[in-house]
Amino acid sequence: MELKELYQEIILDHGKNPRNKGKCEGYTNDAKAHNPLCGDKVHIYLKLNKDKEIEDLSFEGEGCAISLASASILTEIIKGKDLSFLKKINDDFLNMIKNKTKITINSLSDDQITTITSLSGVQEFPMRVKCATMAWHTCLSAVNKK
Amino acid sequence: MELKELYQEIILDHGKNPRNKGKCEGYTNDAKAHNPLCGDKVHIYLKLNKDKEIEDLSFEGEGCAISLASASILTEIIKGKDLSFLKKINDDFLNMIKNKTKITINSLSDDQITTITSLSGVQEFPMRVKCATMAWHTCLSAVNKK
Amino acid sequence: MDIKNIKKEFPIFKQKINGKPLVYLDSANSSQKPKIVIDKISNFYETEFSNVGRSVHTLAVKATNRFEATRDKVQKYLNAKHREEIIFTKGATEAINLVATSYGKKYIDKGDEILITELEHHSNYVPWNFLRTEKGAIIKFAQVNESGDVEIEEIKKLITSKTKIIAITHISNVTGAVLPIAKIVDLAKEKNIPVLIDGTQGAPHSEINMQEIGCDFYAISCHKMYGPNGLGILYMKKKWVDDLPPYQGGGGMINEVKKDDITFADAHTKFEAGTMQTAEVVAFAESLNFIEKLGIKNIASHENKVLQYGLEKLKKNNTVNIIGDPKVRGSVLCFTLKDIHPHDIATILDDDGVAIRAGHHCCQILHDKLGIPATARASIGVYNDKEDIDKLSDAIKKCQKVFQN
Amino acid sequence: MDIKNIKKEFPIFKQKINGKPLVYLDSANSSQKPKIVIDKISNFYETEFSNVGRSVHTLAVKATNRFEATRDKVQKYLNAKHREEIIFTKGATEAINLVATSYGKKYIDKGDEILITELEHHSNYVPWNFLRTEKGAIIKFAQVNESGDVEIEEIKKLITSKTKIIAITHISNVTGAVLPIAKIVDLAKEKNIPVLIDGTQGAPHSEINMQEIGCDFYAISCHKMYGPNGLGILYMKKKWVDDLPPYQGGGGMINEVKKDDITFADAHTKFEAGTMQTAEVVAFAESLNFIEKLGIKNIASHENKVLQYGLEKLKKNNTVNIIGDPKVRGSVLCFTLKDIHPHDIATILDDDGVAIRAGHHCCQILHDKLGIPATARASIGVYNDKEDIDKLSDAIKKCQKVFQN
Ligand SMILES: Cc1ncc(COP(=O)(O)O)c(C=O)c1O
Ligand SMILES: Cc1ncc(COP(=O)(O)O)c(C=O)c1O
Repeated sequence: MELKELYQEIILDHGKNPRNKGKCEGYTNDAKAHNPLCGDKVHIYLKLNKDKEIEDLSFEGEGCAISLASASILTEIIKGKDLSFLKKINDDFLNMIKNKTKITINSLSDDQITTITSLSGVQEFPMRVKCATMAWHTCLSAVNKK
Repeated sequence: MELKELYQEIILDHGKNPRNKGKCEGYTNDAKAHNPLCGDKVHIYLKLNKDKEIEDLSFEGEGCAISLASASILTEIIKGKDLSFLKKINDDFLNMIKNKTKITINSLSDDQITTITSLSGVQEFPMRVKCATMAWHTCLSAVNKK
Repeated sequence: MDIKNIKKEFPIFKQKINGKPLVYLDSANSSQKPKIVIDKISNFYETEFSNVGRSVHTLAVKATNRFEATRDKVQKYLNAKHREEIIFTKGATEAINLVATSYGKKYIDKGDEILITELEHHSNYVPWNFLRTEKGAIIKFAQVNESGDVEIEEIKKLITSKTKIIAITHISNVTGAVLPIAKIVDLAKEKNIPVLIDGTQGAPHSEINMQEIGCDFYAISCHKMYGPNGLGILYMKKKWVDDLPPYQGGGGMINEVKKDDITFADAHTKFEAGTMQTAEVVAFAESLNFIEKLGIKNIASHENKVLQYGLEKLKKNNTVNIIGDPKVRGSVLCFTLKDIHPHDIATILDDDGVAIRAGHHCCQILHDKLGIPATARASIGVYNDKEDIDKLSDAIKKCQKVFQN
Repeated sequence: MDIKNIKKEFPIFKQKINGKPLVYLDSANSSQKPKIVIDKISNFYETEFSNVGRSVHTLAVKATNRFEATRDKVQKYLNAKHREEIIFTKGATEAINLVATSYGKKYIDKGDEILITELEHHSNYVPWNFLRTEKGAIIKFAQVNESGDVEIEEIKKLITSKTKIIAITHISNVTGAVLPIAKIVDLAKEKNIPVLIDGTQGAPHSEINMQEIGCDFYAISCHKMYGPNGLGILYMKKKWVDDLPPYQGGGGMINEVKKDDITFADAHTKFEAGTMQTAEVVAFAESLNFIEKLGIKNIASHENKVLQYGLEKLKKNNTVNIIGDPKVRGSVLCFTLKDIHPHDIATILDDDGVAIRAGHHCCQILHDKLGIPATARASIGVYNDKEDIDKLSDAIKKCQKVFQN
């Protein structure tokens, strides 16, 4: 278990300065979740347009660096994308965390792949997996709610 | 642990042919007990006269050789005796079973002492102590009920 | 590992009892533990112990993983559809109390009927009795027949529109009757009545497959399955896991706790309050490994051979009265001897190292029906063999000698 | 045996965690087990195991005697008046659920008040909540003050003629506050209100004497007292043992079972349904031996030295915020670090072999009050020393370094 793998600079940066924090205006979908074992919370807001594109999104949350960074990275990656992209990247992400697979979606830039992949260190820290995945699960629930 | 000590001839005899079995006529006091772990039962009937003497007594019961013999021996020994004798012999008996002491009451014949003492083998069989003592405890409750 | 030499795997058989080798015929009460299970407990405490599910440090992670791996293993062993259907309890007794309380709270009211059988262990009667005294529910007893079986027709007869649950034993711990549980479940399904199976005597001796049985609840005592004491399992169909209210309250089973309101966790977690039996759960995986290595079918057929040999042998002694003659008999052989009380039998047998149980075996209703307060019970485990039966038979003869004096 | 070398008695400390020696600071969660306790479990399974209280054969007698000898030992240790006052449970959680259920059934109705504190662990709130949702009882919370204490005046203020029970923790598992329980009991006695003490954090770290405390119920987790998992103790004053209805139903707790009626056993037996945790109970006697050999006062004073050293040391680091400043502090030290979440702290500390717990520690009400969702907790056991604190302090610094990047 390499601590450095878990607390990479990208993660610390997103943890300290999470992007898209707050409640975005005119959101159409939202969902919240929390981890009863540790008290971490996340609330995802999505503004979907008629074409099922994520026009805007944001999150509110309390939690560790991993969970904040994960939510922040999620919102950065999927902003402006459509729902089919969201589902694919979500699958890809959860697969990466669970089965150590690589991100396969072609439409991402190298930078974006590096960013997402920074969360893969969590594989070696099973008790922290939920921190990394909660926002992603919650985002899907937000979409499915409507 | 010597099996022969437990199943002495006197005990087997009392177990097979318990004395004073049944419900004695005109009983003034009675009490019953049972051992929920094994299902053994005993019901003691006493006919006390004005002078607090045990004019007659009997018992009904279901149980192992030890418990039947113990009840049978009890009724034989205390028949015709008064309550103060009953209390003394009861103490003596329980003490014998618990602390391996001897029967101290002088008013008993050698035969009677041999008979009571035949139950002392139960000391070495802790799970059987209750079989030997239940009738004695119950007899006291019968007396105390009135 | 070979069933023929299996006694070697159980350290207890190194003991002498009153100078004689131990003949352990009390497995229906609790089974002995193989070395790998015992070693797993100590090994776990020595090298990996920590509380599970709560901390994030290395020991806690290891312990949690092992703990949850046992849940996965149990799920597979029982062929349950979801891991959430596996709830760890203190024993079969707690498992049944859990169902009686949680299901009872939500679904059982005054005048509702709970259908059990005359074969039931107190553990599958007393918990339902609370619903009778507190809520005015009615308990109906399906009758046991001459041979010690409960016929499916008898169950059918007693089902009414008020029947809210059927709670029956898989195998009687007295008559040894194996009940036709899958058929009873089918019958109940037609009427939409959930079924609880007390699998305490079933799980250690037969293949159990939740998809084939189809029951809603199945209760297991791990300590009768070569596992540690103080542990049981409740299989609960997912629909009930999602639907029923929690049982005990405490740490770990909550979602959110506020001063004016509490919401509860999902899945099995809702039913597992407080610190669990970590070491016991971890070690139980080894009990299942042990069973799987031998094969539960091989265990069952070995036990059955010993049992049949025992039946034959004891029948030859005509002062022995064998209790029940069920169509299919589990690993239990209850008997009485003419003019000798079962307690005396047990004590005298023990003198020869033969450990059996005497009493009503927590089945007073059945013993009332049989018209005898107590029976002697020899029950078979994987480690028993024909030699054990011979010793039992000899010790019974000695018993008769002692009493002929 | 000497406290200075006591780590040697605990096999777990032979482990390396991420290549470093284990610094175990999670004893409030569960304590590690000394070798004699672990060995007793395996030894018991290997040489004496049998189910207790049911059979009359030699193994059953030995097991029963050992089991009941532990009850006697616990009685003496707690200075309880009667052995019947000692009830074995699955844990403190079950102990409190037992009281809430049995006492609640008989004595708590709509509008009745249950008085607890804001410090309570979920185990001493959720069980009472069931009486709120099911019966319409009211739960009142005595407030915790700035320093993390609950003052006796605060309790006094909340007592009314409707108060039916007071249920409070002995020592908070977050602020470490030692509550004035004997005084609270005195106060309650004047008003004839029974008191339950959640002694989970009290029993492992202080002398506990039921005659001095005078409470009606005292709940203990054996696994936090160097004892096996899956075992707890409920001390219940005799008057309640005789008076309260049973909790779970099953084998062993009955008197007579008929089809239309069931009567229950006397004494502790009424509350001990089903097969108990034999090996765990037997081994717990060794935990008490271990504690007695060292002397609970010596343990407490040793732990206090380590704790005070820790407080001093951490206070020197001015990004460390220590939770609570109670008048008397038990073996618990909760803290937060500026801008670093407790979960991250726990993970980074673990990299240095330092095991602490992060989260709300099953005290959401208290964390809500503190206005923080989680804290990091270092808790002290007999095996901790100043060196452990130094390592904790160093690891905290490393934590800050990781986050300064
Ligand atoms: C048929 C049956 N049901 C229930 C039980 C209770 O199991 P436990 O004591 O493990 O809770 C037993 C064992 O005593 C049993 O034989
Ligand atoms: C104060 C307090 N009360 C109750 C409990 C619950 O104890 P257990 O989980 O052993 O049932 C704990 C421990 O988790 C505790 O710290």
